Amino acid sequence: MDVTTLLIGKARNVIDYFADPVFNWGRRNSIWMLHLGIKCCALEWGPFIARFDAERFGIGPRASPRHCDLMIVAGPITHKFAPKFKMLYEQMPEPKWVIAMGDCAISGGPFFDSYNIIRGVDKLVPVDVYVPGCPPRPETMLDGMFKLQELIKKRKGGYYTCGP
Amino acid sequence: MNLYGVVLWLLTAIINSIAIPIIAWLGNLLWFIRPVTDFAIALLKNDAFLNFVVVFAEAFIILIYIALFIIILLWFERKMWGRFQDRRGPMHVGYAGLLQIFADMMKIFGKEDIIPKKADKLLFTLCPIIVTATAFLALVALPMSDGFVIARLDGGLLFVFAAFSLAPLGVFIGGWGANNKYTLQGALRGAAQMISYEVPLLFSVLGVVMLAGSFNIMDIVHRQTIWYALLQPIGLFVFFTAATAEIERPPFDIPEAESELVAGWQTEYAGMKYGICWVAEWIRMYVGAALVVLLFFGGWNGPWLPQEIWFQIKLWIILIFMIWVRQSFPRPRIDQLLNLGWKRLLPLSIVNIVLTIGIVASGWLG
Amino acid sequence: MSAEEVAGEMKKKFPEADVRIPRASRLTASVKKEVLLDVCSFLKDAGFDHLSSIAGVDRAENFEVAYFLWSYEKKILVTLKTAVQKENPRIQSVIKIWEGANWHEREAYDMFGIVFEGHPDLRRLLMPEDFVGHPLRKDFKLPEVE
Amino acid sequence: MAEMWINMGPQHPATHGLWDLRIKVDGDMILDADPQIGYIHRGIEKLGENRNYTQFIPLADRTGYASPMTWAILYVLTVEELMDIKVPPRATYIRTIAFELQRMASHLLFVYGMAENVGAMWPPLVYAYRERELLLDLFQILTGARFHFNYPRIGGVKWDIPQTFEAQTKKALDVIESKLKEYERMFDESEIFLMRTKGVAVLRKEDAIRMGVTGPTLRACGVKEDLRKSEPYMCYSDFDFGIPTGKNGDLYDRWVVRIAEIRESAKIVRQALDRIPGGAVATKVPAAVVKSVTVLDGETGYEDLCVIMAKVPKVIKPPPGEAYVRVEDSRGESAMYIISDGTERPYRIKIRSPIFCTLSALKYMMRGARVADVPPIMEGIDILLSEVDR
Repeated sequence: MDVTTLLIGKARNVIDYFADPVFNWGRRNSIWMLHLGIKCCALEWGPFIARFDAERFGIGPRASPRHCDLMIVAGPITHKFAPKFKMLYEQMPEPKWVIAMGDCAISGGPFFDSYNIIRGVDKLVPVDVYVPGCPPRPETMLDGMFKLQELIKKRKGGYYTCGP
Repeated sequence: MNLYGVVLWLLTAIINSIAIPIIAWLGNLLWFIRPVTDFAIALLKNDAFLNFVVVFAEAFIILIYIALFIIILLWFERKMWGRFQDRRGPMHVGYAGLLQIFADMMKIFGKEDIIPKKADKLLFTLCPIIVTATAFLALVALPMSDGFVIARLDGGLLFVFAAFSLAPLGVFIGGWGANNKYTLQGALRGAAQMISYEVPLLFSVLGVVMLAGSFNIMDIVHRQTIWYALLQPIGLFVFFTAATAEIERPPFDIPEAESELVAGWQTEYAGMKYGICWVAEWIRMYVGAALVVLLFFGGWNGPWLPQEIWFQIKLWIILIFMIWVRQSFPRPRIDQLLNLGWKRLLPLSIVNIVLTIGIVASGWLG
Repeated sequence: MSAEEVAGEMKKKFPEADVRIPRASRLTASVKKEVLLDVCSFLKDAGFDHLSSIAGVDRAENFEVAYFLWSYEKKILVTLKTAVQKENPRIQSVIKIWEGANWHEREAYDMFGIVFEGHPDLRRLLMPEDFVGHPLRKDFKLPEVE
Repeated sequence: MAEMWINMGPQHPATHGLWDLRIKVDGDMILDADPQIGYIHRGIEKLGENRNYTQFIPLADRTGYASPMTWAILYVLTVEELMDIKVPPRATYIRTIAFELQRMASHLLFVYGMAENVGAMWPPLVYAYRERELLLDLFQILTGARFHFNYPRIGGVKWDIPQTFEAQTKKALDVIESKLKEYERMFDESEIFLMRTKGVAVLRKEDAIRMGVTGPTLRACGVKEDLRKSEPYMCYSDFDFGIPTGKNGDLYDRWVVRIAEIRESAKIVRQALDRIPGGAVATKVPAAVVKSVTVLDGETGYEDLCVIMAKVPKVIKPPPGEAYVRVEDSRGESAMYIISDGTERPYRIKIRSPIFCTLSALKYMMRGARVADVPPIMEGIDILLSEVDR
């Protein structure tokens, strides 16, 4: 390893040391989720936003995948939807997270042996938090969000992964 | 009485009693920089240069003020939305969610900046710049008090409108450049909306201009012994409606209508570009609300309190009203919106002009 | 007009049809697929405006297509059944009689591979275009789950 | 501007569930619409053939997620007709109450969707959810779940209504009825809402009947047709309630009809609560073969469990035959067609979804509409893709 790369690496470490807490604080307190209502679980977003007021924690829905940080997969992914689902995931800018909400997204749930269901969304995109339930109650969903916040808090060197 | 005097006094005090002695002391200490310090002291005692410093300081203060204003406005608007919707709004980031907007900002700073492969890169990048720059440009001629104005233009009102109405151009090229059907639809709607609401917007102001006899915003404010809102109720209504449409705020946010066009012309913007567009919307909201206050509600005129405080009080009342309107109405369709613009607001503003001509010509107002 | 009267008229007009009344205001009829369109237009003229549903069934020896018809005036539900052979299943489309049959027939085509002749737009409805097989046939087995 | 196709979906803020509405537009005018469905096709009908009769109840819940109770009740009604089971009157009443509460919850969801899709009317959107929560709380008392209740059983219901249920229901109904007035003030007095809905997406009576449109959408066209009246199932013939109809068949009429239906449902629930008879909530399912019930020796409480969990044996084998049962769902006529071959699994389950048929009538509603009208039109028929795709 030559000296320049070593120095750059060191400099990055130093910057990360100071930048990480700031950026991660911002990221975990401002989670915008993609408005992708697949099935039943999407109906629990309403109480999640209205009654349990997710905006208290800076969580809110956005329509365009380009504006979002979080994709909540609220239902089973079918073979017909899978390519478009992947495209949606790719359209989201880094850093991005995925929550598999409900049994259908985690493993196929009650439709596990169907001919048209992909058993588990983690076969298509990387999943950060699994929120079980059929459907999960909004409280469970909030808990899942807190788990995600903890995950973001531990994120290292996040500043460089998002650059061009 | 205004805070501008205080600021000016502070500035002169800093220059005269801190900056000049320090520079002189430095010159005494280090003989070899003596020519430079002499020149600096001469500059600081020169009125023309001092004027430049003052304008620069003013611009800087207004920039800081606008940044703070947007942060507080965003927080306030979110809190108000929460209250309207029977919930609480941001709560847990900072005290009562005050730091929520900082969190959003930090997140957006750190986001990946995506430019779609088939987009026109130049136009795509130009759009947020134009939208934001024109919004800032309008601030140049927008006074806050007798003193706090960067440029005292005779045609200040026209300048503000000119800057104000450039933004849809940015929207249009951005929407076209993103190479997406939703953005294109949004951009076309934006263009249509701009063309049809520019006219009533300017016409509704003509009544005010005639009453005041000037295009200079300072003069208009000074001549408002009675609020023009009382003399020009039609003008106020038309202006408020058209301004809401111009700044693309709900219920007239048709170019970015969320439920039908995803996010309209902003659909493809990610990261900082989206953040800039977002900020521009709120600056434009400030400009719109400030114009309403300046033209119709006597600007900073008011007893006892400093001018800037009066201006802020009136401004926030207008802003609260705008937020209220946003929460109360559904979104009209584009054709209905254009109909409203051409067939209702334009005739109304013309009627307003005719009435005002009558009033002015009859000399009732002296 | 009660279910019995409709049954009587059907019997008169289509002697080959097997018409039964399992319970009040229900009528079940099995017809040959050649006369299906005639029976359908007869029923439509008799006031059966509402095509509730079209169901394909994979019987052991042949496919069965069941039409459920409801009359708003008479309050009678008619189940009209017709058999289609398994090899190259083809049947006349009823879309000219009840336009609402459009998607039902597309679904039956998708799920059973029954071709409806005269359907203007017979594409797969629910499954992706490149899907092989017809899921609701009995010989289509569900994937093995590990 | 040249004509172009726009894909509204599969991910689009205006869709409930996933689908792809391809519209051909000329500027802002819609020339043609081509809905693509099947993005959440789970193959429930095929899965039903691989489950036994009791196991299908949860799947029936998941057929239409905005009104799971009605689907589950529809399923057990069909199996009961197949097996010719008489359900105790108390169970029927409980089912009716649950059915109507479900209709109210579903229509409140419609209010939410209307507010969202007519254009970002956030407060009513959140209010509708707030009121829906009252009903979900009731369901929670009744069944233990917010939705996907798994509550009806073949031959009855899972358990009796709890003691506090009646008082709480009446309280909730009072609140909802008072809030309905608020909605009417918020929507019907809003000039822009009237502009957006009156005369939009007009569906003529003949077109509606020809395309098999049912439910509130049909009633908004002026057809006084409701299965609860014209072919009373459960115990609807005992109650006094009206069928609200519209005149023009436009979006506004659909809105009015649905709001009126919430009131009628409340009326039915009140009557049912007042008249509910005593007795058992589940009957013994006859002629069933209990094949393999695992009873652990000495396990206490099993008997109690058997009493609580309605007296349904683990395996049910209806006699060979078929049944086609229709109910008036909150979206229209939903029906199930079950063929039994005498084994423990259904031979074929066909689900008739009301929205499936209403959706195919879309091209008549889209005629002459604009792009901005698409979300309200979608919401006007109270679209639910989970039901359509099954």
